[in-house]
Amino acid sequence: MGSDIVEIGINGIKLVLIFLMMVQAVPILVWVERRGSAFIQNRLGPNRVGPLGLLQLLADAVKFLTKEEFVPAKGVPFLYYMAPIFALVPGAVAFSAIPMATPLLIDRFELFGQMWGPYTILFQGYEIGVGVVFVLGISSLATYSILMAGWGSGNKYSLLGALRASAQIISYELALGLSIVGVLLLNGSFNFGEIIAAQQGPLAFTFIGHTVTVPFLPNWGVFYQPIGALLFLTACFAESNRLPFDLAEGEAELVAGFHVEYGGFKMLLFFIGEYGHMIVGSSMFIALFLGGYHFPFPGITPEVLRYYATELGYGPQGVSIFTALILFLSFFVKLALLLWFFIWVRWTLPRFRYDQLMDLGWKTMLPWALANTIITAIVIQISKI
Amino acid sequence: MLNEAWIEPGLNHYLMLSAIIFSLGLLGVLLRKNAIVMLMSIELMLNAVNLTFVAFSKYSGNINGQVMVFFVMTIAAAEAAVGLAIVASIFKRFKEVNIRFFEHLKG
Amino acid sequence: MDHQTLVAVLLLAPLVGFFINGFRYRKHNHLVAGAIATTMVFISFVCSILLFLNLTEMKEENRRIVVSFFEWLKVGNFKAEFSFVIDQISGIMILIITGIGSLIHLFSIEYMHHDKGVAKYFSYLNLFVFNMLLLVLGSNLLVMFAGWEGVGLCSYLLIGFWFSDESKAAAGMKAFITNRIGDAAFLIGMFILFLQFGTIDFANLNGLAPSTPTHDWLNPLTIACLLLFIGATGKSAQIPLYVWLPDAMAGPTPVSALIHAATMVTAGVYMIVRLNPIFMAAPNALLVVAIVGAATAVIAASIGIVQNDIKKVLAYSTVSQLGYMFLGVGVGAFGSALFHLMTHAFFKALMFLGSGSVIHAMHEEQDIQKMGGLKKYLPITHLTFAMGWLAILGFPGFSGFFSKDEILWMSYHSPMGHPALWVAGVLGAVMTAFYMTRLMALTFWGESRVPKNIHPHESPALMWIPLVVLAILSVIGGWIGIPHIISEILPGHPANIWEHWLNPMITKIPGLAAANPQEEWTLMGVSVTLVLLSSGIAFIFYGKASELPSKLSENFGGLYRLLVDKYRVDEFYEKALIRPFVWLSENLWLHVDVSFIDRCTHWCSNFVKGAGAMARTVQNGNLQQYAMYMALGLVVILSYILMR
Amino acid sequence: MLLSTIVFLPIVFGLILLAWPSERTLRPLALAFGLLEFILSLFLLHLYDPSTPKLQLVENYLWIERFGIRYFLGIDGISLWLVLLTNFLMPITILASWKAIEERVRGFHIALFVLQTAMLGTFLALDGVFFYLFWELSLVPMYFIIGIWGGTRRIYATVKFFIYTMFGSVLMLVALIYLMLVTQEVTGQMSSSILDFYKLDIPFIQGQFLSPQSLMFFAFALAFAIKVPVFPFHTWLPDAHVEAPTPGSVLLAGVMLKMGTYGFIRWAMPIFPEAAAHYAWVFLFIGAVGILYGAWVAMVQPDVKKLVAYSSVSHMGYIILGLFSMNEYGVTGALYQMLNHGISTGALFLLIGMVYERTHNRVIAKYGGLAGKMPMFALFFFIALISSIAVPLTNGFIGEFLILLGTFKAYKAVGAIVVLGVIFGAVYMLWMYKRIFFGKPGELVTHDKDHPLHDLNLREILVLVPLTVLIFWMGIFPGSFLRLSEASLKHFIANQGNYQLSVLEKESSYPMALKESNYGN
Amino acid sequence: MTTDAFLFWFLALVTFISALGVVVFANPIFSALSLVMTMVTVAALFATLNAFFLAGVQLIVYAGAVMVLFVMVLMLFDLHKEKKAFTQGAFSGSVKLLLGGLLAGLIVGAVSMSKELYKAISDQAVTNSATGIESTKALGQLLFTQYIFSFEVLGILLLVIAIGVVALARSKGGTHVK
Repeated sequence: MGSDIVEIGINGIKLVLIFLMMVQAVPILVWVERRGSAFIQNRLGPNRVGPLGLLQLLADAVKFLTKEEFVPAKGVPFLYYMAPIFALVPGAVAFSAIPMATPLLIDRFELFGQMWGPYTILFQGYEIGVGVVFVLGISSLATYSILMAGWGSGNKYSLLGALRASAQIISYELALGLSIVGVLLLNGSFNFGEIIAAQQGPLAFTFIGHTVTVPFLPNWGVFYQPIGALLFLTACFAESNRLPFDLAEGEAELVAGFHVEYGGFKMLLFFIGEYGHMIVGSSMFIALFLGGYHFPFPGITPEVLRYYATELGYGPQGVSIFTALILFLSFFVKLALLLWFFIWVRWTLPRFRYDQLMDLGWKTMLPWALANTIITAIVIQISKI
Repeated sequence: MLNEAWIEPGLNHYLMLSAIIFSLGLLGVLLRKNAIVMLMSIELMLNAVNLTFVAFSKYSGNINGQVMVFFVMTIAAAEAAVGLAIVASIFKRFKEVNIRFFEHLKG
Repeated sequence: MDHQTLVAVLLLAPLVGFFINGFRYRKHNHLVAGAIATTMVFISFVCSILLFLNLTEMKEENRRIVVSFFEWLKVGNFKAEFSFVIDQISGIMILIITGIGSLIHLFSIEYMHHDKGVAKYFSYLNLFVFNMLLLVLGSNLLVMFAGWEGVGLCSYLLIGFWFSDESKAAAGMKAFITNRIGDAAFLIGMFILFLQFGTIDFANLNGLAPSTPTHDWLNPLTIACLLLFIGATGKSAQIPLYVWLPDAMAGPTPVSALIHAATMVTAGVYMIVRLNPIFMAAPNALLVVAIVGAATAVIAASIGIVQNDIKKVLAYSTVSQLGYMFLGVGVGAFGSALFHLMTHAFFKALMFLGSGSVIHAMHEEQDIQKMGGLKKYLPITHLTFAMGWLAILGFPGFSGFFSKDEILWMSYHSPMGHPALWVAGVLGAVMTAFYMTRLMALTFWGESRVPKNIHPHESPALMWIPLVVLAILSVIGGWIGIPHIISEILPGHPANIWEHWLNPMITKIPGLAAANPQEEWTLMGVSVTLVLLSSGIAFIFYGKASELPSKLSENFGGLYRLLVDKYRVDEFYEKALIRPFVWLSENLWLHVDVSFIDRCTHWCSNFVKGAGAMARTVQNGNLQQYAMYMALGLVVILSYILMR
Repeated sequence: MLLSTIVFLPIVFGLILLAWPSERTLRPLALAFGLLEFILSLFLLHLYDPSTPKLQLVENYLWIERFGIRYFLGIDGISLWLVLLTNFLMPITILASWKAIEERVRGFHIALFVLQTAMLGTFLALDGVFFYLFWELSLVPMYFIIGIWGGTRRIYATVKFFIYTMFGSVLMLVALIYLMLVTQEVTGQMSSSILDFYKLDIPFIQGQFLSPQSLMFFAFALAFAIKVPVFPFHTWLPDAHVEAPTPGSVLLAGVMLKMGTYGFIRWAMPIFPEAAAHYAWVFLFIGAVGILYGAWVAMVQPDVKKLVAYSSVSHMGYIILGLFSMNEYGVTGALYQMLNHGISTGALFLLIGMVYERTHNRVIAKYGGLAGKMPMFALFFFIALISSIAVPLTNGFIGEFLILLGTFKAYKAVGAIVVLGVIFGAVYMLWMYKRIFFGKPGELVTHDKDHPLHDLNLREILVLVPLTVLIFWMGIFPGSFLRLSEASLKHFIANQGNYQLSVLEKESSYPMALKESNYGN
Repeated sequence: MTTDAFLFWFLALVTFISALGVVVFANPIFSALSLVMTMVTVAALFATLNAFFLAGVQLIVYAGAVMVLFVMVLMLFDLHKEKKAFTQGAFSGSVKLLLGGLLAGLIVGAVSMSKELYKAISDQAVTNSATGIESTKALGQLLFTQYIFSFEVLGILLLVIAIGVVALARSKGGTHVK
């Protein structure tokens, strides 16, 4: 966590900031979703509260907070209350493990009459060596909030919804996990930082000693692992229970799935959880396939940025902060675009049937992911000759 | 007793913790009637064992312990799957998961 | 033809006949089957004569033909060749066997012409001749034993020839098994001889026989001789194994004539004569032989007195006559015994065939009470039968007279004999005379008691020709062995050819005193007188319809019944041997096998099952209990490790 | 390679049968295979050199190095004839099962072939573990043969058979392992080769039963004794025979029982010479008791097959007796009697099977007068019978004579008692023959509307003729058989206390053996 | 008290409480959720022992898959709070309790008394501790070289079990149905 109290404090604050960032992204996303869906469906969407309906969120928040608190008669109160809270946790914890920019360097400074530093602050919640595994593990815990909600509500629709959702999540977790094995094999690492660092610069295939460089394309994972990327993205949709995989909520069949008994703020928490999933999935996709915080132009590398910053006259601390912010911007744009993609898909595609969903997961994606893994392994082994 | 050496976690601490968890799991197996809970208790015991493996692995600097954990996990997963399938079969017939109903398996 | 070929033909001709008739076993033509069989035996007979002539041409010192075909069995020191010897003894034997054999075959053709299994019958008969030849020709004990068992087998087959009759089949079985008892003893005797002398070849054995006799009862030689004698009692129907012979009359009558009178039953005598040097070395064994022979002669004759079945009478007579032979052997008069063997073969075969002719005429009726006065229906049979009758009586001049008298004389005169043996012999002769006369009287003489529906008729020529031949032989057969005292008074002093012929083969009786002619005459006179007297009484009793026999039987009721019941020996054997063994077998089976051993095994399996059941209570399916045991074990092991 | 081929070819046959498409041609094919195997084994006669007791045609490869277990096949004068007997009986058995086995024909023949491999392997294997493998393997097909194609109480019988024999062999396994450990102690290299076992000097303490050699000997002996079976362990045999189908009975009596006696002569006696000599009285006793007991019990059996089964007990008693008389007569006779028993009892079982096919009944009391209806059958039965009761000029006589001679030479009293067996053997056989074939026609013979009693057909005569020929051939020319075994048996007797065998080096004598082979006499 | 110590004691406490919860909760759902908690804390303990990869796997496999299965099954069976969650029999119950206690006591006692063990191993412990990435790499290399056979066997086992479980689950009404 840190070597002294200040560093620990800084890291703690950073964690809170990242959490808040995720949480605060949700109202915006809700707005985007509503406006976007309206746009897609050729209607207006929320436009009464504030400019472009931007304040709709606030109004909603107020409404959520003032709603009546109740527990279903046959429910289990503890689980009923725990479920929405728990829904937040995996997303937040997982999101914190993804680096969003290069680290910040902080020079020695004086505080409370004492000299501190210098510190290197990572632009992520915390660094874990096996970040990919960690993220996968944490996000797999998301099922529990669904199951708790479904069970705690004491409602058969919610229970069925919960079971559907968790079965779906478990099923797609396999495809999810396998689809990124190719990337992991290519990079030989579980570490996000290493994976992202490997994706900078122009695209350069190396095969049996021959290197083919494509100068106008970035060295992103998606070019090496197109199938993996496609599978991963699809699985992400399923993992976050969004259309076309939102069988758990299937309004027509199960009313609204596991959160049918929820309302008000607790409902909001579920929303946050869902969007959190989207954010985590997108971030991971970015980190693994879209070069992380690197620019899509192979020419603009962190070194180049640092060089410009030094030219502009910043000191080392300033350079790192400048670079980090620029790169974060890159990351943020990618994230926003991906999130929009999620929303876009949701309002474009119809829903699967449940058996189609399972068939897709087990009979199509899993074999493809396996094949992808094996082929990748073979190709790597051959290229090493 | 509560001196510095005792508070700093070492191998012994992990071992004791795992012993206690193991015993708890054992008690669960011995005492609970619900077959599923018994299976879970077995998982608990396996986890305790895994913990010792990892602890030994760390404190002896030998990675083999972790390999063992990996195997144990796999076996545990398999065991849980089979156990649950059997429980499901029994439940389908008797609408009960009481372990006593498993005596019918003895034929 | 050289000797080997001759012997081979001699042996194989009956065997070929056996195979030919055996493969035609379904055919019913008695003439064809009989012709084949008779021809084969006749070929053998011709070979025998040729061989015998060869033998006579040889020098007396090595008058023997040895023919070896192949090595039969050789293991370690034990060596038995499939080889045959023709010397003075076996030369006579093959003549008797093939000669009488061919006559009887001839007789059988007509006798069996009604029978469906005639081909089978002749094949058996041929097989018997083959085995009998094997027996007498074998140059060692093993080959002899092969024939020994082989004739028993044929006897079994022929006695049980009409197998659909239960009692006849049983008689065959009885014969075989009784013989088997003797054979077992024979085997051990053979083993002892082999272990003693290291050979089973007759020539070697006789050569190795110790010249000084041993008087030790437990000497291996004595034991071996006794065991061989037990074998002989089985084959030759002596006490205690004679019981099969009367029953064996169940077979066709020619079979009785051939097997159970002329040839097979004399095998025991032949065997002892063949091994006479060995037996001479064990005088104790010979004593037993003599006593048993004398006892058999008397007892069988006494039974014969009251029998009503014509064949049974002859059977007991055979047993009795065989007893004489053993008496002769027992007192060391091997030559006389063999002589009696031959003459007996003539007249007993004759009488059996004669009885066969009678039975044939009477349509299978065998009870002499239902005969009588057959003289006028069956003149030739009667005449020939009478010749036999006189011969067996020992009427002076007839063959039986010479041989029987010789034995009686020797039993008295020989240092190995005893006056008591002579008395027994004479007693036997007297009784023989009585029942034989009774048989004659009841069958041929007196008034006819033939049932109305039977019309006796004389037999066809094929049947009476053998009778005539045998009758002639019965009369003149004894003339080749006329004792010195008689030949002295006869014109031309005919030599005792027999004694001269056999001399080299027979061990001299040690310490035999020179014959006292006066003594010999006296004894001869006594016996002949008694015999004639006895037959006279019998004639009076039965020749005319007299009340005397029935009165006598009433007065001596107990004795009469005992005799009719044949001393109840069969019943005794049944009770003392057969029943206990069957009882033992059943109990062994039911109580040892089923109830004990099987129960033990079941107990074992039940024990395992029970232990399993007990252990199963622990394994009651309560999973938690199992887990508890595991935990308990864990705790115990841990505490043991820690407390250590 | 010849021995391997002979041993494993039947399994290959079994596999071919397994895949054979046509049900109809199954039996002829199996028969052809059986004949092929027999003809193949006749080559042994040519290749075998009878002048030496050494092991010949040896195939010796290390199989499991760690335990010194070898793939070790070899032949000598003792096993030669047993191998030939096995292969001789097999085509006959197949031919005899033509009508007897109606169901699951394919499986039956496969079982037969597997059994053949197991039996041949038992006779030819010269490595302890290898031997044990075949020994146990033989149980399995027989278990199925009795258990599937048997009579009404077949399950009881087959389980009894299996457990009885298994019990003994497990003890043998223990002893085998002990021996292997001893070899390791002595030579430093574990080995289960019989040649190494022969070399061992296992401590024997006179009069102390718990000395290693005695215990090992009895462990081996028990396994063999149960298989033979000798007197107190025989009760599985009648049950197994009664329930087994005819071919099963033939092979069981004909060959499998010989595995036990062969075990004695090959394993138990030479490896533990002192114990074998010291405890010979035990086997003489149970052998003698077995002879009489078997004969007595056979006498009162109501079931023909059971009678013959008990007669087997009696006959096997002779073999044990011959072996433990330990002189050349006894041992030679025992070996010869093994063959005799295989042929004569095999023939008896075949004959019983033939009449059983017609009447579906084996109760003696229900027969009677059969000789009138089926004269040919009666004739063949009689021939087998006289062989069984050891009438001279048949094979049985030679064996029994030698055994009795050997026994009498070694132990006079035992020999004298055992001779009674000759009498009782005749008693039960002839009594049975009388009750079945003679007398008034019994109920099965008269009421034959359901089961017409026709005499033997050509196939059945074909089955019986080879056996009949052998019965007389072996009885009249025993030399042609004993000649080949003489050297081995002599060697066995001469080196009683310290039996050793060696391997004949590569057969350069092959053409010579071919030249010398003259099997006439 | 360092962060490490704090983390350990905190995790140990949570582990213990949640493990106890597994055993004592009468409602199997709560037991299952407690077990999930235990799994997560054990994963965290793995992390404190530098076994990051295993921690992740623990989360994925145990918490993410196995326990979900349990919870799903429990929910499907609709098991509520049980009146008699524990087996009857005061005597056998107390014996079992005693056994459990004895086992724990024996091990804990033995471990706490065995200073030698602690010293001998912990001396070289700190110096040798690998970082997360290195340990993962080492683990992978071991798994695919030395333990490759076991690994493959496990794979086959899993395949077999997958098939078997499907068969078991699809069979209607267990073994007693004709």
